[in-house]
Parts: sequence; C-alpha cells; structure tokens
Amino acid sequence: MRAALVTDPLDVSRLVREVASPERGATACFIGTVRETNDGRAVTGIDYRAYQEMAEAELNRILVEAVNQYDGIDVALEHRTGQLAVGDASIVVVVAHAHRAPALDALRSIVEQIKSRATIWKLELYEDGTREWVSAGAQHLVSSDRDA
Amino acid sequence: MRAALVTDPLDVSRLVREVASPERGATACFIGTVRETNDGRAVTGIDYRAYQEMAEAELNRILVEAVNQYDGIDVALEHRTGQLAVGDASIVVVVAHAHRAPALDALRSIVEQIKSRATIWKLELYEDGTREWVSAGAQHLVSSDRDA
Amino acid sequence: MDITVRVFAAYADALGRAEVPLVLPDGATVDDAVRSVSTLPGGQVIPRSPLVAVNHTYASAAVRLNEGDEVALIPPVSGG
Amino acid sequence: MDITVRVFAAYADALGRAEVPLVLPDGATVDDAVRSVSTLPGGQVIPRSPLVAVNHTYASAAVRLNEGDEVALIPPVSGG
Repeated sequence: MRAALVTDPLDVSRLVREVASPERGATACFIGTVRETNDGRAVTGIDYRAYQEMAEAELNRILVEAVNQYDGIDVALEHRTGQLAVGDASIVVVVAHAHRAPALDALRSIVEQIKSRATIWKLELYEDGTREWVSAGAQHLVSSDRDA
Repeated sequence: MRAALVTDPLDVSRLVREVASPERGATACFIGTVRETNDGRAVTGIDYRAYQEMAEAELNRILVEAVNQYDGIDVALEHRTGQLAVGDASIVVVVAHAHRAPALDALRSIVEQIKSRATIWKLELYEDGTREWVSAGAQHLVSSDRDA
Repeated sequence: MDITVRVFAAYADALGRAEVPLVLPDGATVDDAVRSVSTLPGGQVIPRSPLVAVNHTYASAAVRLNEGDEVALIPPVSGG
Repeated sequence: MDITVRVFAAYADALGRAEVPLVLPDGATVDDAVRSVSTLPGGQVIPRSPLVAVNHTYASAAVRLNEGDEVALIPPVSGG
C-alpha cells in the first residue's frame, strides 16, 4: 500500500506490477489525464499545486480506510504535481484483490475520496492566456488575472 | 472500439494508449490474472479455450451495447487464450471517457457481461496433476480425469 | 437439411468430439438439434435446455434452423 | 502563543502570500485564527467557515490551538 506525490511522468504498468501478487486475480486501475477542454474553454495545460505534506498524509489515510473497508486489497497510487500538458496523466490509482468486485468498489471509493479530500488544486491554463483555479462547484479567478 | 482474442501476452499500457484522446480525461482499466489458488486448490495454470468466432462476435456486441449505453466512451479489450501461468493476465479491458463516472460504470458493466456471455472456458490445472473445467456455479470433471 | 453442431469444453470432452454433423428434417428447431446430440454416447452431460447459439449468436430452443446453420452447445462460460 | 497559518491556491493569491505568522492568546481556537487572517488585506476571499487543517489533519473551527501549530486554510480541493 503506497501513496505518493510525484513530479515525474506516471506509469500505470509500474503501479500494476507493484500490487501484483499470485493471490490477487483482479486489478482495477484509474488514470486521470488533462483534457483539452473544460466547461467549453480550450485548455493548454494544468498546473497542479499541492499542500504537499498534508496531501501525502491524507492520501495515506484514504488508503488505510480503504484497506480496512475492503479486506484483502492492495493499492498503489501516485498523483503528479507541477505543470502538465493536455493528455498527461495527473493521477494513477491501482487496486488489486483476489476478486473483481472488491477491487472495482475500492477503486471507485478511493478515487472519490481523493477528489474530495486531497489538498491538491488545479490551476487551469487556457488558450487565451488566462488561468483559473478549478474547484468542484465554482472557479476562482487568480489575482494576477483579476489585477491585469 | 476494439475487442480481440489474442495468444500473446497482454499489455495494459498499449490498450490505454489505444483509447487515449485529448477529450477523454478518465481511463478505467480491469486486468484479470491467473490466481495460485481457487476454491482452496493449488493452481499451476489455466488453459483458456474459446469458441473463437463467436467469442469475438459476442465481445464486439458487448462493446456496441456499452457504447450505446455510456455515450462518449471508447473501449479496447483483449482476452488471451491458450495456456497461462499463475500471474499471467487473461483479460485487459480499458474504458476511456471525458469523466470518471461513466468510465468506471462502463468498465464494470463490460467486465460483468464478458464473464456471463463470452464463449470462453477455463480449464484449470492443479498442482496434483488433475484439471477441471471451471464454471461460475459448478465445476465439471474433464473426461480424461473421470476415466483415469 | 444439413447442419453442424459444435460442442465445447465439458460437452466436447463427454462426447469425445468437437463437432457433430446432423441431417434434420426441414422445419427442425434448435431443440431438435439438442435432442439429437443428447442421444449420442456421452450426450447425457448436456442439460435439457443448454445455452445454444446459431451462427455465433445466442438463440432460443424454438428457433427454426436452416440448411448449413452452425449450432453450438455452450456449457456455462468462465472467461475473464 | 505563536502559530503559523498556511494558505493555498485562490486564498494565497488573494492574500499575496503563502504563510501568515500569528500570535494568539492561549486558548485560541481554529476559528480565532481564521478570523485573524480574514481581516488581512485580501482576506475577504476566505469564507466564514473555510475548510481548515491543523498539523496536516482536517479540523473543526472549535479546536483549540497549541504553541507551534500549523493551521492551513484550504480552498475547495480539485485534485485527481
């Protein structure tokens, strides 16, 4: 079981190997990548910023909770930070279990928890040169845009 | 959208690249691998046998149904046949969508449909030299064991 | 008419073969083909209403067969 | 007592800084720290009850602070 913030490109195969075991016959993965549009706006990239120490602590708490809830899973997750281009993977979560139902259930639960709890923020960069902090429900202009 | 039976080792990264697109920000994958035990018996491998022409047709029907139900997904799936060792991947399903919920929903649905409809059978090989056809609810001795 | 019945996995092992050519009267159904195969040596392994496909598509017992059809008797599947 | 308040994303942009050192009376709570930061220039961006963490764990407004605590004001997160 391992969660980390990283700056290098993510590699799903490496994480799959990390949780592989002869006892686990089902591996479920989630990969999040930067999309070229969001809310109808052309996106050129996303700068992922984190409250690093807390994000890693919170990701590990999420995994501990999942392992307690879904007995027998193993999990590896990496979240990338820094400036990512369209198509780059920002997160990979891999869950392995003997059977498919707990692996799929745990994967979904972990991804939802990360989205709502991990102290990571997207600064979305647009083709028109502006940028905005993305939040689930609302978007906040960054001060440099507001002042410009 | 592509489904195939193959005999070569499976490669999740290749299938992930196949469905990747700047419009799709969420990729969900399932990998099934041969376990070292099943129902308490030590397994040395599984010989996957298929009704090849129908299995490919049925896999493609499953994908068409999923694409109709989950608008905007792309899917790649490969099922391996032949004799596999413990730890070898027998199936990889990769679903990509703009958003995570349809990707995860479609992945689960496709995997369930494959398990119940694809004309593929597991001949499980045990450490004690016997082998059995695996079925969801029951197992059938193969004739060579019964006659031995 | 001539049809071909293909059998798989435990069914094939029990019948000792993978394929059974049948000659059936015009108007014969999937069920008629199943009954014919069930009477062969080892055919008792086939349940009264097995899963069946005609020409690579699942079909019900009442479906009428045509010359050259490929009928398949399908044991419980276990792919994935 | 001395505590450190860290601010992030839109909050940091609005305040023009990532960190605010505070001196608070003994017995002060998370809510006291939030109110102090809210009075700074740009602090109006911070909602009345923002998400807060103390020493890397989410905490409620009533939690009492201790010397050296790291309080974080956390805008709506958007990782993943």
